[in-house]
Amino acid sequence: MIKEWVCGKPRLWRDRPTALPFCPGCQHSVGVRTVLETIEELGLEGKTIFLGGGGCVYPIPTMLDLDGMQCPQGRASSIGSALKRIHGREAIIIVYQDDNDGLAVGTEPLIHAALRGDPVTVIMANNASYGSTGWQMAPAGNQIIPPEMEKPNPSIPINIIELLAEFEGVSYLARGTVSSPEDFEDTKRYVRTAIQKQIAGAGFNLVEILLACPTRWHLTPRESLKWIREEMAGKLPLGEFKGGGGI
Amino acid sequence: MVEIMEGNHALGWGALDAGCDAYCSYPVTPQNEVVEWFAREFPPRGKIFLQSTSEIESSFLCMGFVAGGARTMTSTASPGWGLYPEGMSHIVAAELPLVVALLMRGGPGQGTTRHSQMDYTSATSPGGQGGYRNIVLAPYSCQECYDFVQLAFYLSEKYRNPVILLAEPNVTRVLEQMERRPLTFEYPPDKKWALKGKARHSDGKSRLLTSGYGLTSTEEHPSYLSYLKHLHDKFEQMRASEVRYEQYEIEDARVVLVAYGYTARVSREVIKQARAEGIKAGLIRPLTLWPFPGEPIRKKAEEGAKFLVVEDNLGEIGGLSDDVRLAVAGRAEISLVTALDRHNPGEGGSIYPGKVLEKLKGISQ
Amino acid sequence: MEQKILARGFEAIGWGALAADCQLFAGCPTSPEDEIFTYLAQEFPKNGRHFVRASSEVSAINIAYGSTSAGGRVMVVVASAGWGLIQETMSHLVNAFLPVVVVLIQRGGPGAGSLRHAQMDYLPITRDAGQGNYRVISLAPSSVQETYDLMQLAFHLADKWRNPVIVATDTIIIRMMEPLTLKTIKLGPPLPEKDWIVKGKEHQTDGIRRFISSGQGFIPTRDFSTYLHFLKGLNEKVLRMRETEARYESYELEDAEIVLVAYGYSARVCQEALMMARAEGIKAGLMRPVTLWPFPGDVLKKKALKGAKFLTVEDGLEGLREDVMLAVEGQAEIEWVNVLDRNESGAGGAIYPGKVLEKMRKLLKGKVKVIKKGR
Amino acid sequence: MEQAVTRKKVAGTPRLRFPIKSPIASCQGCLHPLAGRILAEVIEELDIGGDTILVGGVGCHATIGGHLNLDVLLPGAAHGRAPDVATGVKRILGKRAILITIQGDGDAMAIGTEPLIQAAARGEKITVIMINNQVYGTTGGQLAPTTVMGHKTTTTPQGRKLEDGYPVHSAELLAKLKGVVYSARGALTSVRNFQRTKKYVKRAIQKQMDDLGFSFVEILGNCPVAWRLSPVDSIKYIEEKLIPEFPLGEFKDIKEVTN
Repeated sequence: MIKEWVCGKPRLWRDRPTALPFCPGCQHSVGVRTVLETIEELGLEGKTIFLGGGGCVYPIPTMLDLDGMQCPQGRASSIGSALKRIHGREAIIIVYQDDNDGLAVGTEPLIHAALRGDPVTVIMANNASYGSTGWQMAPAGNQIIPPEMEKPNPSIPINIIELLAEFEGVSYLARGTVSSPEDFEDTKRYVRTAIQKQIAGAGFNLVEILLACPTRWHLTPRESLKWIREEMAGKLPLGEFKGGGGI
Repeated sequence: MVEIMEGNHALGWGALDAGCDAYCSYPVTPQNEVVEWFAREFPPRGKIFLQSTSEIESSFLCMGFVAGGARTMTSTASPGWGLYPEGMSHIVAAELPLVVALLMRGGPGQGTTRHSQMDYTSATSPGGQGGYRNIVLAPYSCQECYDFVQLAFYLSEKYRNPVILLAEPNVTRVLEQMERRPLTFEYPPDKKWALKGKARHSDGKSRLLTSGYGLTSTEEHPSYLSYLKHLHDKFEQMRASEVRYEQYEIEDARVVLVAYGYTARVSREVIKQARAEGIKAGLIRPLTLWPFPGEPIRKKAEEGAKFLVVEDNLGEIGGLSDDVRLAVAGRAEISLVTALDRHNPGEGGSIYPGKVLEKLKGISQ
Repeated sequence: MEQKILARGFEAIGWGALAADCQLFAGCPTSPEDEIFTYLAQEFPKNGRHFVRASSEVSAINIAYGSTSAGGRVMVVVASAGWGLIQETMSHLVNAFLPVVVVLIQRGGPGAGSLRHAQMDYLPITRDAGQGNYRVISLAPSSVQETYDLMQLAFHLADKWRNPVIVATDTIIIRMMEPLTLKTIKLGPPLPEKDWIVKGKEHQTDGIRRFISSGQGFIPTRDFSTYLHFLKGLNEKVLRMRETEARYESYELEDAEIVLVAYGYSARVCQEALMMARAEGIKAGLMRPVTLWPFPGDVLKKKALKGAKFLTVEDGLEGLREDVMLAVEGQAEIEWVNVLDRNESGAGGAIYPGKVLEKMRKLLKGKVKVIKKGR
Repeated sequence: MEQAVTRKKVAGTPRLRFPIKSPIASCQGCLHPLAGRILAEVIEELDIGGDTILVGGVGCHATIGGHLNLDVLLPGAAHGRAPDVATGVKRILGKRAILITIQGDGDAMAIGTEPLIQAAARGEKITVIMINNQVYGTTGGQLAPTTVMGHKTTTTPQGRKLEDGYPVHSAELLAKLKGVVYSARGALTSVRNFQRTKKYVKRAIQKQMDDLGFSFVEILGNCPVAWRLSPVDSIKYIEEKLIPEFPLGEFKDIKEVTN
């Protein structure tokens, strides 16, 4: 089903006068790259609708040569469910949200899209940045605990894959990182499987990508990658959790 | 062919005849009958019916339906209307057409389960951020529910802006005669802005919808101010060309009643009785609560008429009385019949013709 | 001992809340309020107060609903891009007669709008944005010191009237740094003890259970037995608030032929334009409403009867102009400077004194399209 | 086995009943007042009536709060927001206050998804009791997130189908969140089930009294009016259709928390 392998700068990035609006070391652009390369390889760019969430991922839809929408904070899953019901099989809906977007403001849209089994693909770019999804611990070293978290009652990380695992409407769940070339390839495979399941109309599918956010973690980009593998992947294990092993 | 029908169902048949593709809302008394009508009638016809999980989700699911180019309607009642401003503000910002039917219930807060007219201000000067405007239509009979829904779909697509139908449950629950004759409007040709996937557009170029024009620039709106100028002109054009109102026995009226919805039907009854007793009274009934028909009111004010605003809300605080005060601009005396003049203290109380006639006589001395 | 510090607007919000003994802050970080968020997250736990990071503005206002029912003084901070989410519970707070202070940081709208300053939410602030008929006192500071003072006044008024109170600032006011003297201001007689709060039946002095409901009128409560009884109570409270709580500042209004009306950051712009106009011999004055609702319209009516002309200056599409027209009742010409008169077209543009002066000159010569009729 | 000290078993009309002139406002055959009875008995047996604050949702279950002689927030702000309101009250009053919310399935798992899951994720020390009767009762019997497949409601006239989504299993879902220390599901279809559900509610409240974390009890109720079944048949319907889909029992029971 792969039409042609791609490499280099994804064709779907529009060339922009200004630089990318991400902090140095931010991996959102790498997370989007896994999606763009998959769309190019499967030759779906004519049918894809890219829905960006709020927060840091807000400017992404403007930078892509795809039909897209900058959705309000947290509501991209709802808008994706509605679009899928109108266009059915003729459109591929991809929702790209960060963790505060999908797991805090967007708790209700995400869980009920999964319960309804709407065949959309949600890419959860989890960079533990807002502390809303429970990261009361900043990485190791003398980093202070992110101030937003009140100590006596810290939230405990929400493991969205664990929550959605038993819903019948959910057809595919996987979690990967992009902190090394091998991880990047695994994550791309997960994204491709998720989109193929959407084409088959199998149900709701979600791929969580653990990304680095050096600015808010007060770490250098290289240290952030190391932290993801050691600390973050420890609490949020990687791999395919539901509907794995291709179509 | 004349039929007997409930206003709630007339809203549904009107939407169907206007070519509505998708309906999504959340059950809240007193508009459950509208939700149930769409649940019965839409799926067998291959149209989309979706019961959302809350009113916030209703507004954003409708934003998704409309972004895909579907003609979409939603309905709610007062307690749910409090959750709509965020969604409405984003839909206005992204310039998307949507029809919202709002059945007013006693407020504020959880309020009663029966009728009221207390959401006039939150519909005409909306509560969402950004100070935008929506056209607001006020039907007061089953036939008008049927006609105004079709008009609402046309106006929303003409201006790419939501349109609100404001009605009371004691108008839409009544079985009345109506005639199902679809109205024809020339809708704008095609929705070039809708999201379908790049290849399915005629020019093959990708589309971008956004509700944050202060953060993004597009070819259509290169800068934030050009976008705001465009919004401002759109609202001004609506003010200029979409005012609709109805007058009843107004030519020689010395006292002008201003009312919409069920209080307008009460006022017509009062005018008949008043004229029988020699008091020259007339009614101005705004069909569009926004843009507000200030012109006929100003003309009668300059002729020296007095005004009686009949609205089932806390009149002194605001609502229709504020708009009449703006139109009259100090030239005439305005008195009010409000929810405090209801016939019984329970939630089912209403404004009866007797109380309005009593106030009318007091003024016309 | 009055401490004098250099502080930014958002710190003044924090210090003001501490001076007013606010016990709980609930919020969700949406820019431009994330500085307030980080600042309060450090200050509140230190002083033994509660800082709750809610998942969204809806959760934040509802957590505040719970805390104020338990008697705590409570604050919620929202930006314009979450304002629409809190309107249902604002209406519930009004029905249940519960005091909460809501700080709104206005930013460009509508929808996600922009991350920069604006004053586009005048109508949603001053009218009943949620369901049903009600009004909420809204205060508008235009300096760091005034932000600090108005935060204390807001908590006082909220408890006095048992109604939410809005403090409406914008991104410029909260990011300015100005001198701030930290002193708790005297706010009239001490308020009665809150005997209506829920504590657990055992802890109530009279042993009778407390029943707080946001469906008053539909559900009979101790204060109101029927719906009309409740409506009369609410109506009378709102009218009393309207008569007694209007506040404004005036600058050189006595002999003014042109009256500027502005609040927040555009009021600072008008003060500058006022000096330039007076230098040119134009008799101009400024009325700055400190309370957006109740709107101090009487002073404008008096000036209108003396033949003054009005110029509203607001960094939004429309709103303040409508209240001036209601107050003036057609007795005078009204011209306006709004967001479309900003100095540059990007989201960072602002209204400059030069533009206000230019409109004043035109208004004097009468060459301006002016509204006298309805809206 | 029972760590909670049971002071005395209660029988007859629970003492906590508030002398309200109007009769209990539920339909004939509704099991909601029975859930209210469980709550009243447990509160009396644990003798925490003085410290308990009840936060009611919006729906048929709201009538329960009205009849208990406790400090009550009814309706606890808007539809579905009871866990947020309970969080606010608990943070102000501290450990000694016992916060219980009474909600329906639409109130807690549809509009209240975000407050419920976020309060559970934050590990708020409150107890949420959700009565699952398959439909929205007060608004005439519409589809709820917990409606089983094939169940006819006014918004699924031909029975719940695939495009209306799948029912949510709330007790199992909340058991997965780390802030939750107790999650169970009971039913009110027989005396044995009544006693089991009462034991679950007592354990849930005991977790809150020991300041461990978030506790959740789902109770399978009925709605004879919306299901168009007689009260006896509706109980049979629960046993034949609902209990197989929503198995009873405890899904999480953590004794002590080390964070």
